[in-house]
Amino acid sequence: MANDFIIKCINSVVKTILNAEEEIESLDRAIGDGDHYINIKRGSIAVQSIESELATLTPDQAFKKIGMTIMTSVGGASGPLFASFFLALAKEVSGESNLQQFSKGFTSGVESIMNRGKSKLGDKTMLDVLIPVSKKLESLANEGCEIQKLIKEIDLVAMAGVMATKDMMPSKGRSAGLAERAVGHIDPGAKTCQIIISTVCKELKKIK
Amino acid sequence: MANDFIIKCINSVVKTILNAEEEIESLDRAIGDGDHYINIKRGSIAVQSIESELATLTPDQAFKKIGMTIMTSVGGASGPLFASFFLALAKEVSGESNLQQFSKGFTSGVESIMNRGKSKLGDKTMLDVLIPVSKKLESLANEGCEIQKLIKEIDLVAMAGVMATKDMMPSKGRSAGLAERAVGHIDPGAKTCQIIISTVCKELKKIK
Amino acid sequence: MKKFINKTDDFIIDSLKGFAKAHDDIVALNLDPIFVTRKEINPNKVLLVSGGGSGHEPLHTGYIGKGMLDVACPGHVFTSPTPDQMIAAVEKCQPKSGILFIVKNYSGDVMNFEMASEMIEFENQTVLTNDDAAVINSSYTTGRRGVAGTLIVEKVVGSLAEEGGDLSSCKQLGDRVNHHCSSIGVALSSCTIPAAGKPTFDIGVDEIEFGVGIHGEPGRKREKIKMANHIVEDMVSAILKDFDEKSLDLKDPNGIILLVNGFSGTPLSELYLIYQAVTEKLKEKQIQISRSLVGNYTTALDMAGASITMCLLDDEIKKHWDSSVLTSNLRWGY
Amino acid sequence: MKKFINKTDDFIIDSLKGFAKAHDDIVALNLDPIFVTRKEINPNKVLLVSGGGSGHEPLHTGYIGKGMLDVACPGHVFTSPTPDQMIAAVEKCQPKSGILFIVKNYSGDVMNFEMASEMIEFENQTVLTNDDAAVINSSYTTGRRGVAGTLIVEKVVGSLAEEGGDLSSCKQLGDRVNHHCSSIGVALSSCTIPAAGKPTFDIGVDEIEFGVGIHGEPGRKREKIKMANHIVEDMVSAILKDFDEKSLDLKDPNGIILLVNGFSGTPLSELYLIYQAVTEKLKEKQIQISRSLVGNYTTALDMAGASITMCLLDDEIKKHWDSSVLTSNLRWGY
Ligand SMILES: Nc1ncnc2c1ncn2[C@@H]1O[C@H](COP(=O)(O)OP(=O)(O)O)[C@@H](O)[C@H]1O
Ligand SMILES: Nc1ncnc2c1ncn2[C@@H]1O[C@H](COP(=O)(O)OP(=O)(O)O)[C@@H](O)[C@H]1O
Ligand SMILES: [Mg+2]
Ligand SMILES: [Mg+2]
Ligand SMILES: [Mg+2]
Ligand SMILES: [Mg+2]
Repeated sequence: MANDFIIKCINSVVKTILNAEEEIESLDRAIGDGDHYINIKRGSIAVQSIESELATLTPDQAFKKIGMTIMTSVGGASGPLFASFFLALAKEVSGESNLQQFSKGFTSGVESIMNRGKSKLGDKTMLDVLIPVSKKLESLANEGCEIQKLIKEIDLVAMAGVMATKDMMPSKGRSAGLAERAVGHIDPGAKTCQIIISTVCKELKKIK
Repeated sequence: MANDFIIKCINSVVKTILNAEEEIESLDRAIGDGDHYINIKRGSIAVQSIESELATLTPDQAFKKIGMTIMTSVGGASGPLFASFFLALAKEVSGESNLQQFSKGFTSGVESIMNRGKSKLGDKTMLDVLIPVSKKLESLANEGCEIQKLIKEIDLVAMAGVMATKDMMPSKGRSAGLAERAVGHIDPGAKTCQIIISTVCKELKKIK
Repeated sequence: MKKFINKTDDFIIDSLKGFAKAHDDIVALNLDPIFVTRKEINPNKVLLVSGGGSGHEPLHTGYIGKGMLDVACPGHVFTSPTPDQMIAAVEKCQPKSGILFIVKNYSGDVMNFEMASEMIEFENQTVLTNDDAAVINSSYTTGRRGVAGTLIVEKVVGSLAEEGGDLSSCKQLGDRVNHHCSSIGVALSSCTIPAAGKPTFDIGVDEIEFGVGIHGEPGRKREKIKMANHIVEDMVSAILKDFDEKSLDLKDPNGIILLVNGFSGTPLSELYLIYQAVTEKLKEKQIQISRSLVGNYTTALDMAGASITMCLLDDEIKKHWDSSVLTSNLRWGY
Repeated sequence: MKKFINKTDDFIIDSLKGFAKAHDDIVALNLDPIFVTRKEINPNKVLLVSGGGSGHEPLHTGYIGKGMLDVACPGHVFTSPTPDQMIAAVEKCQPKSGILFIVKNYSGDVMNFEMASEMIEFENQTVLTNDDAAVINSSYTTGRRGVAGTLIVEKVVGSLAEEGGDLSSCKQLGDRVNHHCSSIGVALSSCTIPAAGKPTFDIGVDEIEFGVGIHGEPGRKREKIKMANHIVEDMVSAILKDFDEKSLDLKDPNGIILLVNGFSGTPLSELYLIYQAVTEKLKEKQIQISRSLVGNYTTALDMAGASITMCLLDDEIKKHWDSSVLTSNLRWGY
């Protein structure tokens, strides 16, 4: 995992996020407070703006820097959660990390979100995408799964995770006040995670 | 002029005013502050509510009572103006007043409005109806004009007065701030006066 | 129309009852006819009486109290009060040093207060406020409207009356403060009179009304919405031009009171943003802001929008602006 | 969307600059990272630090000053501030008696303040406010939201901290005041986040949102608009039920603080009308209103609507509520 790939992903993610404005925003307007798109946009642009600095760092340093940048630029609920993810991920990946190591780091990042957010699978949050993805990623990486197959499976799991939030009762975040009225709406943070994961998958596809 | 005629007129006026809500209100919304209909409605209903008391009074006492009732119930610009009209009118009519005396009283009422409002013909106010009407009324009464003809003429003069306000630049009342933007709009107070005059004319017609 | 309201006819009375209860340490409400006085009336000082149509809260009831008004007579929404209200109020107060009426310059207010003034037996004078720079003053018109500057007149004269100033000094000071005030307002939306039930004027989603009055009376011009800094630039220019025409020099070292006033539908954060824009403009012009007030002080029901008022200070005005005031909506020094 | 704004990205900073200038006798603004402190920092008292997303002004910046907060950290509109803001603020203040964070219970606020709390080397504790009775509390959810009751917590704890109370007393009192507060809000319109440019939620011309949060989060139920007295009846019932569930007896002779709070788009006259309706309901229930506050104290951008908060008094809370306070937006006794 080289930093130029990380930077490519960042640029791609920014583009995809900007294109998904309408979709992401309307989700947080429906069951949140309407700012999720703005938060994510601000954070991803902040990360993009340190691109040249990232290029000089080792991957672990880069993830740490990304985490700190998100922490100081996003705010809201998603800020500390995404920041925790990258800070934890940074601790697990070393200079020349492989897929197995990355998948462990990913799982550790997701656990860090669970700790910070005191949340779990089924709470109708971003975790309903991230937890299934981390499980699938780790098992496929351990199996030594072929990368194109892995990409395809991860993509599907992420999508299934988003869709699953639709029928859940909320229990964390701003939508919790809504109770049954939130049922039928997709969680905005879950959607964002799926979009980011799918974008990274597309970038991965291009390499091979 | 007997009080039962005054009372008939009051009841008719209330009805006509209530029916003209849309028309009167939209005029004051366009070039005023939107409350003229409400003010006039409040005032005419207040006058209607003292009907039984009016029945026991001489016409001059009745006009005075009407003036005081308007003074304490209407407010705004139109309140003191209409009140002044009736208080001045009351001073001119005696127990058994005739048309000539009434027409003098009417003129005196109109002058009282001019004094109170420091306003004159052409200011784009109710006076653009009331002044021509008072002039016509006095000259016809002095000529000893036949009543049906008089009614017809007064009706026409009142209508012409309202229409004339349309193209005037305002200089009194709330519409003054609008300057040329008020041009093209009829003055609400002028419209109210014309409606009231025309209603009284209709009642007069019924007698003969 | 969506409002917290029971019956439209009861709106003012329901609201005044709540106001009087919430501030029963400061005010007392009289029903039939309606007027509000200080809880403790001091018959020895000049009695300051204001009033006008309702819908501009906290003006005037919210400025009753030590160091400001003695009495306010609220009319129906946007409709001047009737003379009997003023007459009953002053009779209750039995002032021994005369009455100063502070009246915003609208035909209706002027005429109703005039009738009251003629009908009461106490010595009385009137200060007419007409700080609205949006209305071009000429002998042809009734003249300029009284808007948010009225509050400054009430505060400053209130202080003089409180410390025992006599009627003619109060009248003189009031006229001077009014002359020293210029205001201009901008609306982003119309207001809705409860009894009318629909907006007073229509305004496009991208339009603003420049020079609007506090009843949503249309102003000088309708224009497209633009950056706040640019709107403020136009507003400041209109005010400076007005001071020029009055031959008052704002560069006086005493500086000015800057009042950024919300019409009620605009959040405080935007009012502070306007304040910031004004400070930048005035810095360019080397005009000193000595005192500031930002908030909803003279409103127009639910209208979104704001006005800017500048009041040129002199030693006396400054002293009376700074003195203690204890009302429900303006309070310092006590 | 029509707002007084330059660029949406600059909205908060432009507004804060104006705020800080208008009140430069009370506060000081730090840019990069953004935080506001008292003009004169007292490092010996417990440092009261609040903050949260912007858009609720005057909360929290407007409550900085003697007898209330020391620091506020404003985030973007409706978005919690980031930990670096809190960290930089407390470093500047160098408190010697510890820090009390007062945080409204929203995931984002909780997590960002938690990260700050973990990263600073000063002793610190946190009071989480969660007075919103609209959200049914259960172990299943993140819990109730912090709304207008927060202001009461800030005032009361601010007084204790000012007179030298130590960190654990402040924390304890804060938790108790929060427990003694229940609130419920109703929206007549949505709010519009400047950067989003369109209303957060759609609402019909004859609909209200019962139990709405201060970010325009949908509440308990959508219903048809009705007479204010009936809306208030439902609001009061929800609050009384909440006190029942907390096993707190509102019939206590100490009585309550009654706060009728506007969300910013509702005129003061309507807030007083609501206040009046509440007093009638509470009279029926024999609940004593000992202290009152009516106005726009915890807002939701331009949202039309209002909330009712009741805070059960005891001797200590009453004493600290009554003590002097000198902030830009709450001021008495000085
Ligand atoms: N406790 C939590 N654990 C996990 N995810 C959460 C939690 N709280 C909120 N989220 C996620 O954050 C998203 C909202 O983020 P955002 O709108 O940026 O912040 P805020 O809710 O503060 O406005 C939600 O859609 C949800 O996915
Ligand atoms: N000075 C004046 N002289 C004569 N009529 C006037 C004067 N000022 C206002 N009016 C009349 O009063 C009408 C408005 O009355 P109304 O809406 O009830 O009061 P307000 O203007 O106080 O809201 C105007 O249309 C005009 O005809
Ligand atoms: Mg959100
Ligand atoms: Mg009118
Ligand atoms: Mg009017
Ligand atoms: Mg948010």
